[in-house]
Amino acid sequence: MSVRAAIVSFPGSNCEQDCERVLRGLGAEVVRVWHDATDLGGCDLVVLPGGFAHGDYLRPGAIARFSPVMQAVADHAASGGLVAGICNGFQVLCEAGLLPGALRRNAGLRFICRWVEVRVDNADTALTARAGPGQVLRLPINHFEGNYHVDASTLEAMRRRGRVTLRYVDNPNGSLDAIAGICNDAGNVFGLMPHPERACDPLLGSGDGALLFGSLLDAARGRVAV
Amino acid sequence: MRFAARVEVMPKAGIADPEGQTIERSLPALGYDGVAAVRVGKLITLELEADDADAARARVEDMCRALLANPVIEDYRVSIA
Amino acid sequence: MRFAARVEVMPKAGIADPEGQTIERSLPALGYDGVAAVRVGKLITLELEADDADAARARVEDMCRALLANPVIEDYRVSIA
Amino acid sequence: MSTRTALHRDLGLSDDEYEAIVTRLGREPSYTELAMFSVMWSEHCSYKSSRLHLRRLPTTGPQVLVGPGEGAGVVALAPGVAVAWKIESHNHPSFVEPVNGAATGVGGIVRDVLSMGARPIALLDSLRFGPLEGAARNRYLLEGVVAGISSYGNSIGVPTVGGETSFDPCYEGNILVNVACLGVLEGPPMHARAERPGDVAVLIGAATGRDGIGGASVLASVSFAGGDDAKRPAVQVGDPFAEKLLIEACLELVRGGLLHGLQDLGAGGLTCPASEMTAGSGTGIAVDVDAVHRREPNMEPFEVMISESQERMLAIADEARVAEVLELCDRWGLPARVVGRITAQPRVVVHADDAIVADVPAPALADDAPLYDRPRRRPGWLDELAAAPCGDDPPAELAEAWLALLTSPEHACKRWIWEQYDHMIFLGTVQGPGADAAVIRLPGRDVAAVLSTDGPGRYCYLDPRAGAIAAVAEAARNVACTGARPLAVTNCLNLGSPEDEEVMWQFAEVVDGIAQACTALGTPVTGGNVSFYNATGDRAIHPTPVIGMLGVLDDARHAVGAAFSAPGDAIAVLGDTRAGDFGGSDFAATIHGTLAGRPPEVDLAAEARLASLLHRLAAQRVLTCAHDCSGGGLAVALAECALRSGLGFSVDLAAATAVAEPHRAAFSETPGRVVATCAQDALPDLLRAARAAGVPARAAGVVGGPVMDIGAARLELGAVRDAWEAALPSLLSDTVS
Ligand SMILES: Nc1ncnc2c1ncn2[C@@H]1O[C@H](COP(=O)(O)OP(=O)(O)O)[C@@H](O)[C@H]1O
Ligand SMILES: [Mg+2]
Repeated sequence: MSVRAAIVSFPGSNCEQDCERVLRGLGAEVVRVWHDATDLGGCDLVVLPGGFAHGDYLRPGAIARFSPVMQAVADHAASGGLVAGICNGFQVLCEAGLLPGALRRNAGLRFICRWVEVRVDNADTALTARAGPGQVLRLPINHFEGNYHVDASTLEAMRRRGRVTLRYVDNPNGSLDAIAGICNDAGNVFGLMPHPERACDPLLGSGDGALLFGSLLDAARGRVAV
Repeated sequence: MRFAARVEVMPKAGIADPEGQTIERSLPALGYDGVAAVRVGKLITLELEADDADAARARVEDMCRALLANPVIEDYRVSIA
Repeated sequence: MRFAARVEVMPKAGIADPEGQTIERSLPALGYDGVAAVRVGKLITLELEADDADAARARVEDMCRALLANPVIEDYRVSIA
Repeated sequence: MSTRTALHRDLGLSDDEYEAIVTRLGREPSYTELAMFSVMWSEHCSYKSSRLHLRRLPTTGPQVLVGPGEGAGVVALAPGVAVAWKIESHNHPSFVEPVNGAATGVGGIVRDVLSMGARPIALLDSLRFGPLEGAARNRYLLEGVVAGISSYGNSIGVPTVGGETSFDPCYEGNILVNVACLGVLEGPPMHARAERPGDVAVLIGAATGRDGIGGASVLASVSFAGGDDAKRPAVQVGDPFAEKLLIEACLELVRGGLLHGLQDLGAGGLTCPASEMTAGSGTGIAVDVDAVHRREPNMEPFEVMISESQERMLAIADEARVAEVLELCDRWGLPARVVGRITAQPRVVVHADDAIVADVPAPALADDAPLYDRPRRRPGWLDELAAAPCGDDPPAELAEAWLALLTSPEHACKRWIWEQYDHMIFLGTVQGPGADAAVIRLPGRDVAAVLSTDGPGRYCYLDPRAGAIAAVAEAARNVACTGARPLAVTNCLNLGSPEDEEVMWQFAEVVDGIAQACTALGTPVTGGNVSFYNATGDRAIHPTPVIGMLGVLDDARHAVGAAFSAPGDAIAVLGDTRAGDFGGSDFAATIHGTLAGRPPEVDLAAEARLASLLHRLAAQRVLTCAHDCSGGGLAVALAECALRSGLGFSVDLAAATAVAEPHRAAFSETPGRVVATCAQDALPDLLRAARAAGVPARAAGVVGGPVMDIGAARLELGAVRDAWEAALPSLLSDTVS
């Protein structure tokens, strides 16, 4: 049975078409959900794509997190459903309190669009299951605010519980602990700054993103079976 | 009644402020020595309706907590005129 | 002597402020009605050495013109403590 | 003189032009009318000095679906696949305020493409600045322009996939910011027309403020007096968020068949589409300025009519469907208001406060601007310059000169710039910045659009016609190196003041050069832009035609890259090398500080042969790398292949060029040459195919190793790579902690 993925977009989101193409290519059934929707149409996986929701004005995600659809996303997460925020989606999840911490301006004070290497810090999550422990993935980043920050005690707890999923091999933006991706304590809500959807076609530079999406779809399928 | 509010949002003490540091580092080259402790935050001004200044302040502080500042990384201060 | 300076940098009147406008337009949906004239600028704090407050102010105003503000589209205000 | 006639001069109109307005109207114009004429008759909007000459450009061909005159040209890329392609300048606004000037430049060209009903999918930026090693302001301008393009392009979700960045003292007081945009059509092209009386005009997008009042006439139609602050109120601030919504809303309106016409509001504000859409259709319009949504109180009708507030489009729709139009815009969170009605009477009538404040024939504004055949004079200094030493003396040390060229801002790695641009969104960037030309696979297809911009200002200074030919040839060659077929050209002609007879001569020569080259290469011109008055005081920039070449690659998977691909590959040089092509060269400028002599002559027939050879070799999968040889000559071209790949090479330059003197073999800039590689065992095939195609080809050496070796000089690749990559960041604010 194919997984039903909802791609939630806000005014100003711009990676939703790319995510849709890639998820369809991996066999998922995709529904697009606009920010003013109040339900997610019974999906197994929610993806918050990249972009500039509400122009990133004030702070990325600050306005978007008030969208009606975010209540549905929170409910989905609370009932154990899978949620993945990519780049701007990660920022929205942090602003919404579904993930700890905040994403600040890159330490270099410039936008960065670049291929980077990230190391899988915990290969035992729904996002990383198809990757091996410590495996290095080649993925692109594309952000101005990807500098992850969280208070010291939370970071300590996250580390202890394996909540850091991906870390930059060569920290491009000043992120605390070189963090590129995290998940919540329940292990069903993920945020990552790199764009896996841009790395699902070797012609464009890498196919490693498919490992991450594939893992999510596996996990969603497991949940469907249950 | 109509009130004018000012909201100052600054990076939390103890959190690095790359923008402030960058300005601080570039000042000597422009001929400004002896400048320190540069921090860069946001200043938001707005007008709102409220019964009195206290009510106005309460509403703006509410907005700060919910929207205008991110408590993980920022402090805010409200003043009403 | 050591002075603390505050610099407020705001978009010039008449110059579009898309950020302020976008925030203003989204406030009602977030439950905040009756808010108007939202403008977003920068607040910069710093410390500097100067002989007296007037000299400190003059230096900071100089810095505003050179670096801290963009006089083409922004106004600035300096206060010294 | 009356106060009113004094006023027209402040608005940039000449006394004769004022008289012409009076003649067209049969009376003195009202204030609002005068303001409307001043923007529509400005050089920027009316092309009054250039139109006569632009007619000489070839504009037709089976591939051209829409030629010049609309928002953007439309070209058939493959059966059933059409793209819109256009370039625009935003030079003066970017000099005044680099961040917002460049940002709004991106916004403007994107709306041009959008007005054709095309989804914008790629941007290229062609930039010119004063020397980075010089005044701090040069660095400030580059940083600001890049930040502006980055903030706007990234936010609207259109990738910036290529461009060029060049430096010369002539641009110090007058930078160039040209931005090209490619869009893909989802249906038949939309048009800027208002053919049906009774239809309504809907203004969609941002509220109108006092932005850029008189921007077109004031900023783009006069030269800078030098540090002139008075022009600053014309500064516009971009809102990429509003633009993103505008893109999505307009595309949905077009897709839903809700529109009869669509045009962007750029220079000239509301007056421009109101008069152009109607004049082109033999209709008129009644505009109600009170209905225009505004950002500021107390705006005068004339201000509303000519404001250049960004992120706005004018849509023409059937009255019966206007509710759907407004509802759709509302869903996208975009303000939209009915601001006018199309009339059978061919007049633009403006109503404000129940009074008529303007009533003019639409064609008078849009079509009947004065047409000038301005005097032209070939500059006397040209012959002297041509006869002067061109800077071809040997360098003290060949390796040092080579390194100096590679680490000069001109050739230094531009990563610092393009890493600030999202160049990947839409999953189509098969080759992005850092390649010879961008290869953009169209969404959901195999076919790719291949794009390059080129504009060799120094060549054009020495000989504008030859320089323009070289620009077209280089742009075509860049596209051909990927294996693509060059198809069509958009161009942005940046020059000094047309009131200067020598500049006007340069302009006419540039046009003739482009016409000649485009005809020979079979790449018609589908649109473009003329930017005059690029001068500070009496110092004009080099005539700088920027050519935007569009090509097609049937299968994006077959794209050939400009980096070496495997150790052991054989290197060949296609095209003959002349020993003396140093006029206007990078070697002469960087090593000798010289700009004199004659620019290299282009053999257009040979260029065409070379392009079709490359196309064939790529289709047969023979090529493993192909890189165009241009500024800096073969030594620089070879080094670029190495620097981009991390693979060194060993080449016998004398054998590859049949030129004995090492510095001539290394740095002469003969056009029509390409560095090509293939597997060793394919080399005989490659050479045979070249011979059969009439393209001179010579085996040159082999890829591999840690050294770049051209026989007469050797450089350590690793060290050079570090210096090449560090050159630009070290000149610019290096803020990474
Ligand atoms: N302003 C820019 N924006 C995007 N890409 C740029 C820019 N400037 C240079 N580049 C990229 O850097 C590479 C080198 O540019 P350039 O030195 O002009 O190349 P060439 O000399 O081969 O024409 C090109 O691939 C170009 O796309
Ligand atoms: Mg080039």
